[in-house]
Amino acid sequence: MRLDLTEDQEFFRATTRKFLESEVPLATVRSLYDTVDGFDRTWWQQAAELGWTSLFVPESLGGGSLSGAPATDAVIVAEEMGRLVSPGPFLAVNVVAAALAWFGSDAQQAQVLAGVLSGESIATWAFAELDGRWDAASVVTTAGLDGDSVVLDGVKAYVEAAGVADWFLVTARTGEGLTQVLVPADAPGVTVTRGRSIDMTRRFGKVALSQVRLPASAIVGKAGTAGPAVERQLHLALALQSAEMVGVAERTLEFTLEYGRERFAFGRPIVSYQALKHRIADMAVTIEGSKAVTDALATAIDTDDPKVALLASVAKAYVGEHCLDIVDDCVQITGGIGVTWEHDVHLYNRRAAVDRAMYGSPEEHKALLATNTEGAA
Amino acid sequence: MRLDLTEDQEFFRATTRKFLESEVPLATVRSLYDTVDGFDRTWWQQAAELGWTSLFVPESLGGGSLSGAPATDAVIVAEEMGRLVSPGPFLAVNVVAAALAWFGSDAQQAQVLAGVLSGESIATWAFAELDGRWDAASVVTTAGLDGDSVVLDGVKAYVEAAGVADWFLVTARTGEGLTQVLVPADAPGVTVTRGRSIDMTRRFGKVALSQVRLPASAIVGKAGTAGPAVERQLHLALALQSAEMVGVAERTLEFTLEYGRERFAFGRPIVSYQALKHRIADMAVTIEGSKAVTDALATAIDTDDPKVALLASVAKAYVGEHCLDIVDDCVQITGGIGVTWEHDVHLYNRRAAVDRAMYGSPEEHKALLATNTEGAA
Amino acid sequence: MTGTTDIESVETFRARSKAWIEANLPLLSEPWVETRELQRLLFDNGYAGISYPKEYGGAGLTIEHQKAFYDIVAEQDRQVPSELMVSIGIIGPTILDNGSQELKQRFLPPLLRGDEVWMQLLSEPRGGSDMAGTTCRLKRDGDTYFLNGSKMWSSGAYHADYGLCLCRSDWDAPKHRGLSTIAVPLQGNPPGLTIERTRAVSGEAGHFCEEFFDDMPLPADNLIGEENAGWSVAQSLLFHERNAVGGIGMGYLGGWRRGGGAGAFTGIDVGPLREAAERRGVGGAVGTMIADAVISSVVDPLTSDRITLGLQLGTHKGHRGSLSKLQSSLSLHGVARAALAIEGAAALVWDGDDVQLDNAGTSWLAARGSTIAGGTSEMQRNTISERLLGLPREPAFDRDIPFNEVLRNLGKF
Amino acid sequence: MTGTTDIESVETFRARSKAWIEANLPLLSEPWVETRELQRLLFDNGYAGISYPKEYGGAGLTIEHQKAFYDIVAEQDRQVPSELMVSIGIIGPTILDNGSQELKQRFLPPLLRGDEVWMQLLSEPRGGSDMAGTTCRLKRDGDTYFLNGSKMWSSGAYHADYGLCLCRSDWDAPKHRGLSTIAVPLQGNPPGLTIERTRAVSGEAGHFCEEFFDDMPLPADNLIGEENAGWSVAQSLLFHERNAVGGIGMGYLGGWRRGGGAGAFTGIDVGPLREAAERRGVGGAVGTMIADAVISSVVDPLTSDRITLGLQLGTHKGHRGSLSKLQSSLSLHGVARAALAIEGAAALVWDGDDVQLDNAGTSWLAARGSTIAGGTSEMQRNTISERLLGLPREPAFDRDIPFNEVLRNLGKF
Repeated sequence: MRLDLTEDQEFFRATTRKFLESEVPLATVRSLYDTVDGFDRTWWQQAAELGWTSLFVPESLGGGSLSGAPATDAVIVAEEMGRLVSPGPFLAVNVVAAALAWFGSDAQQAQVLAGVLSGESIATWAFAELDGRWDAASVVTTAGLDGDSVVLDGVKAYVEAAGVADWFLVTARTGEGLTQVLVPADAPGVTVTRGRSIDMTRRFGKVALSQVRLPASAIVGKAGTAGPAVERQLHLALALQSAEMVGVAERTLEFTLEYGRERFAFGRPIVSYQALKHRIADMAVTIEGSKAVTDALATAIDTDDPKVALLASVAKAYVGEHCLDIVDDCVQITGGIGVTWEHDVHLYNRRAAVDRAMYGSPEEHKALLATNTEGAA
Repeated sequence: MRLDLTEDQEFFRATTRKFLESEVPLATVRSLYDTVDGFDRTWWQQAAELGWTSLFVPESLGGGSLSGAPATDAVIVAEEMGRLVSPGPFLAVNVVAAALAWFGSDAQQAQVLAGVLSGESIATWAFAELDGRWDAASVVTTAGLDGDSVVLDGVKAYVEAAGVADWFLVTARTGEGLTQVLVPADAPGVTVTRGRSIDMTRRFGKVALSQVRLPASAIVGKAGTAGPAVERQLHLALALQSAEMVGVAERTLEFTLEYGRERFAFGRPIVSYQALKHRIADMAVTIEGSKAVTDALATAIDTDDPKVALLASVAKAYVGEHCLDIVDDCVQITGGIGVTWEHDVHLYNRRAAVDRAMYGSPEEHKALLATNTEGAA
Repeated sequence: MTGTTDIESVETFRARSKAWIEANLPLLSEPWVETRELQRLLFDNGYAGISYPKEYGGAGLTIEHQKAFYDIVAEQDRQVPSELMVSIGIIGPTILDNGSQELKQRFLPPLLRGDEVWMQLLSEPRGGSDMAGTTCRLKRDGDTYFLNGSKMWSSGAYHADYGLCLCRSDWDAPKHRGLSTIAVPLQGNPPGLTIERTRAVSGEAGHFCEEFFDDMPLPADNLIGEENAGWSVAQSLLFHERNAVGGIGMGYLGGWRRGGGAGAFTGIDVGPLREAAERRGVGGAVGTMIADAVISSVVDPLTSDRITLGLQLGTHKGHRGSLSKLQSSLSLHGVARAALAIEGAAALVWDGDDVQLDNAGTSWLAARGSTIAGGTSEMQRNTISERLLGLPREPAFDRDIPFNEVLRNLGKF
Repeated sequence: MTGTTDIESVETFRARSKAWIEANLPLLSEPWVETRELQRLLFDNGYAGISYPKEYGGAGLTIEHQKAFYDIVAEQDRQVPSELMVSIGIIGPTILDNGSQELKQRFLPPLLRGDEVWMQLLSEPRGGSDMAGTTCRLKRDGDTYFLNGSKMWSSGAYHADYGLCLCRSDWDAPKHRGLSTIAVPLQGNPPGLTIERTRAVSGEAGHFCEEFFDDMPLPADNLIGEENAGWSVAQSLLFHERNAVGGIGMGYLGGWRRGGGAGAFTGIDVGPLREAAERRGVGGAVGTMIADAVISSVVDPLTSDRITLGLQLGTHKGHRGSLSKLQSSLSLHGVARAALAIEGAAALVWDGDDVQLDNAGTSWLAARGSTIAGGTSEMQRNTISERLLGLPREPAFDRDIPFNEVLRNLGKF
């Protein structure tokens, strides 16, 4: 949503939008509701061909950033996905791809990235646990070191696309520190419980790890020192999520205004009534603010700005709260039809509600901001 | 503000309103700003003659309730005082008069009540301390028992009308329990620091108690057991305060609508614009709700309803928050002139802000309500 | 409706009612009795339509008698057929005010007996709030009217027997002067009528219906009031609706509102919010939301009671009911919003491949229902500001010109 | 204004400006230099009115040059006379667009030299938001105009030299077609003029003034633009005002906005809120308020920067400045509200018999200033919804009819 995109970025946005509009229009999103996975893997490989999976991976490993600012590139896709409440594990895959590109060993990169880049395999991040909190302190799953092995025990929850994932990047605890381990979905001791959410296409699941023993080479980075990596992954997740929410809010406002111009009460279009106009003006303010803070967060990730943690929490608190409120008030403006299955606004409300909760709710990020100006996401 | 007032109560309201309008109109309130005390003692004696000080005192002691429901009678005066942001320590005097009537010894009643009833002496409650919290746990002033004496040590703050008071009902701590002591203002060891507030006429002060030794007969009730009495006094204070805030909010809305009907923009009165009309409608809702909960609290006090603590916290949280917000939005509707000295709305904003803070802010009462449905004011 | 001379005194009535209620009406705590059956019990014992004239099946008494009856019902926590509020409290009195004698004799007795349940056919797909902007077309041909168009947001049309329908019979008259009201039969698949239940936001079949009229023939006798005088019938209906909601007037059913205590009426239960906050350890961050829910659960019913009392005493006018509607619907929405925030991810995600509908997330999707159905919050705010506070009316461009022209002008915006 | 041929390249200009700025302009951290003195320094060195034509005292360069200059000012944290934004960024360009050559030669050089400070005389006591509804009366008699009426909310009229006054010269023309603008001298007690400083809500003399005109004579030469063409002058002024606030156009003073870092521009400092919450032990209950203040302190300047960039790139239009104005003024109000709540009684009460004005309570009383001055939040919302989003305009009853009639019609509401 940056105003000063490069020509490449503008082209990428146009391509992305066209692809989503033609391949997964809202009618398709509705039909995916009835599927178990919520998206089609063949379609995901097409998306990968457009570059969706390669943004954070250096060219030497088969990837390629558009602009040298990969988070800024990635929020372009996320925003477009929000505009059409699109399916697909874009956030999850890219967080793991970025983590491997940033912190993975040569062997891990060689072994895993090619499949992820082509879209043939799906990688996802397993961070939160049963209490649904996205903070390091809440991680109780253990990664025990045993000679040349690492042994995982615990239950990860709210794992996006768990049911179809081939790889889990599991964040676990080793003593006081955090350890991240790349776990194949078919490793002995891994049990995946598929799940659904109120979102039309986004599926989450639980991953139980019972004495999952892997060679130590499965550890991403160094055991017990993954704290900063986890922070960085969380910041990226929040940037992508904020961008998606911006797309959700802006698109919802657009079609609500279209509707409101055509709907008349007492001889006037309903959006000619000042009480609505003023609420809509307030929405325009928060959409502009949401874009501004999301851009700033993406740039902070790309530039290793020390304010990134503050921006991540501010973005989630601000965008998460306002995006849902915008969609919610658009339902009100739409009136009775807005609370029916037939009207599209609920598709957006579903996505907004799920995005609001995942990776820490506005309330949780505000609690951080209340006591710590430096933020901590 | 009850809808089913008795004829006596209706007459009392009419008399009260007429008295305030003629004796302390807003011009007088403005002139009292420049005085040290904020009200005139002779005027207070006139008010006492109208019955303002006698509502909670039985006829046998020279008082007299209008209806047998003294809190319900008293909120009539408080509401009218709010409507004209009137001066005078109505709340403070009545809380002490009620405390003496409810819990005082025959000797205390004989010694003190006559003067308070006639308005010749002023009694006030010294409860909060330097931290500005109105809860029993925050009381650190001690009331030590020493043979036939009680010895007070500590500093009470936010004491209404401290500068002119003849008697302080001091809430202090004796071990784990609370003790209330009636302290003459001229007792050795009492030092009063006069103070002001942003309110035009309402003055508060500090009362330092340094080894204030009084006969044990100065204790109101039994030493160490004043907890329930303090609760009851606080409930009464909150009822009177809520009623005052209702008067403040309703009167502010009235004159703002008068103003807004006469003020034109783009060929229409400003209150014909729907964005304002809808905000005004929301104000009407909260004024109705404020009246309902204030009435319920007064009735609960009069009937010893076990829900009184819940109602007291709900009333303060609800009325305190909405009253200020109503006055605040009325300033916005009034426009530039509303933030000048000449316009009256700031007189109401001042009272609303002070009422909001004293006897526990909405935030503090909400914190109680969040964890305890029974409330605890 | 009925003179107050030569009728039983309220005191006598109260005494015999009390005995009968105690002996006959089931307690709220007992298993729920089917609505029509319960109404029949009242009817057979002379307690249905207490203030309706005897000639139409009522008891021929006064509203004071009716209030006495339902006050006892409330005190005694008894069941009454409150689902019939629309039939008995709103539509019955409207027919009584506006119908011919034949019409009243035809429709009122079965209505009071519980044999024929009525509902309203007012809103339309294109104009929810603007009731008088109806574009349902009513055209007379001899003794038959033909109805074309559609209605929406009619609750429970799939089990009702009749709908009172507001439609346009003269397109050249100004908006409010070309309307008529007519009784539309809904059961037994009458020709020209299709009823569809609206699919709720959860995907399930919903409570509301949409009715499509395709040259549906209706006997001219079904007209309620004069042709083209439908707006005055509608205003009469709105008057009775306000009274019914305010708990006064002919629809007085005071008891059902209080049954179940404070929480029951507001629908706000703070317990689950507190539990979720504790479970997730987010008490501090969401304390204000919980407190606000507690406040609503206390203040809303007190406000409603105050307004009800005011309406009874005459200190309040009917429009004040909008205050309570606005307040309570916003509270319900607010609590749904709080639940979503407090329950967090757990409210939105579950195990297994099946759709689940009983979580805070799904409730959230439907939460705007409360601020839309029964008159949007915006309409309540219009009513409060214009009717109650007397602020200038909103400029409208559909008054005093032929309705056809109103429609043509829409293109200009 | 000036052709771009035969002028210094932006690059050369940038280099010499940088050297000059570093050598001559005081740092933000240094003691504050008096505004007129600082402007004189710029003028004497050819840096005042960089994009103004040379014949009127400017440097005869372009807005690109001006932007380059002020970007260096910002980078280097230098002082510039930002108090003159109205004179140089708004009124000067308005005179340039609309004044006769004589008028420009008379007024612009002293304006750029800092000798004559200008302000706006637009709002009136009875009509703050409705600028074109002015009832100040301007009547010509030979070579002299006579001004009657009053203006309000003019900031700093007590130290300005001239005011640009919008007034009504034809009462029979429709509202926007009977206006004129004229230069009104303010210093030296001219006959027919009274200036009063408005007493602020604290009781102190305020920043705003009210001006009373009682047959104040003004030379006809002072007219800016044609008689009765005042509305187009006013629109030109509003255009320059938006650009100035957006940090682009002839009023580009980018530096002053960034000086002092993020907090300085928003005026939001969260530290005192945190301290008060800790002191009073109410952290949990007010955490959301503190977080909201932090969020505003981060999001508001980012939003403003985004809009400024968009205006520069041309992706945003001027009306988008209203988003930033609305957002930041609401934030300032919100923080004042939070401070009142968080500081509690201690913010409102103090020892001693003297009035104190430096507490959260008094700040609260003035807090609505931010959402009223410079265009109320309501006007911003109108602009955003109508101009930016293209929603239908609010129905007005003052268009296309003689203004006299508009006034007569007011009684009908």
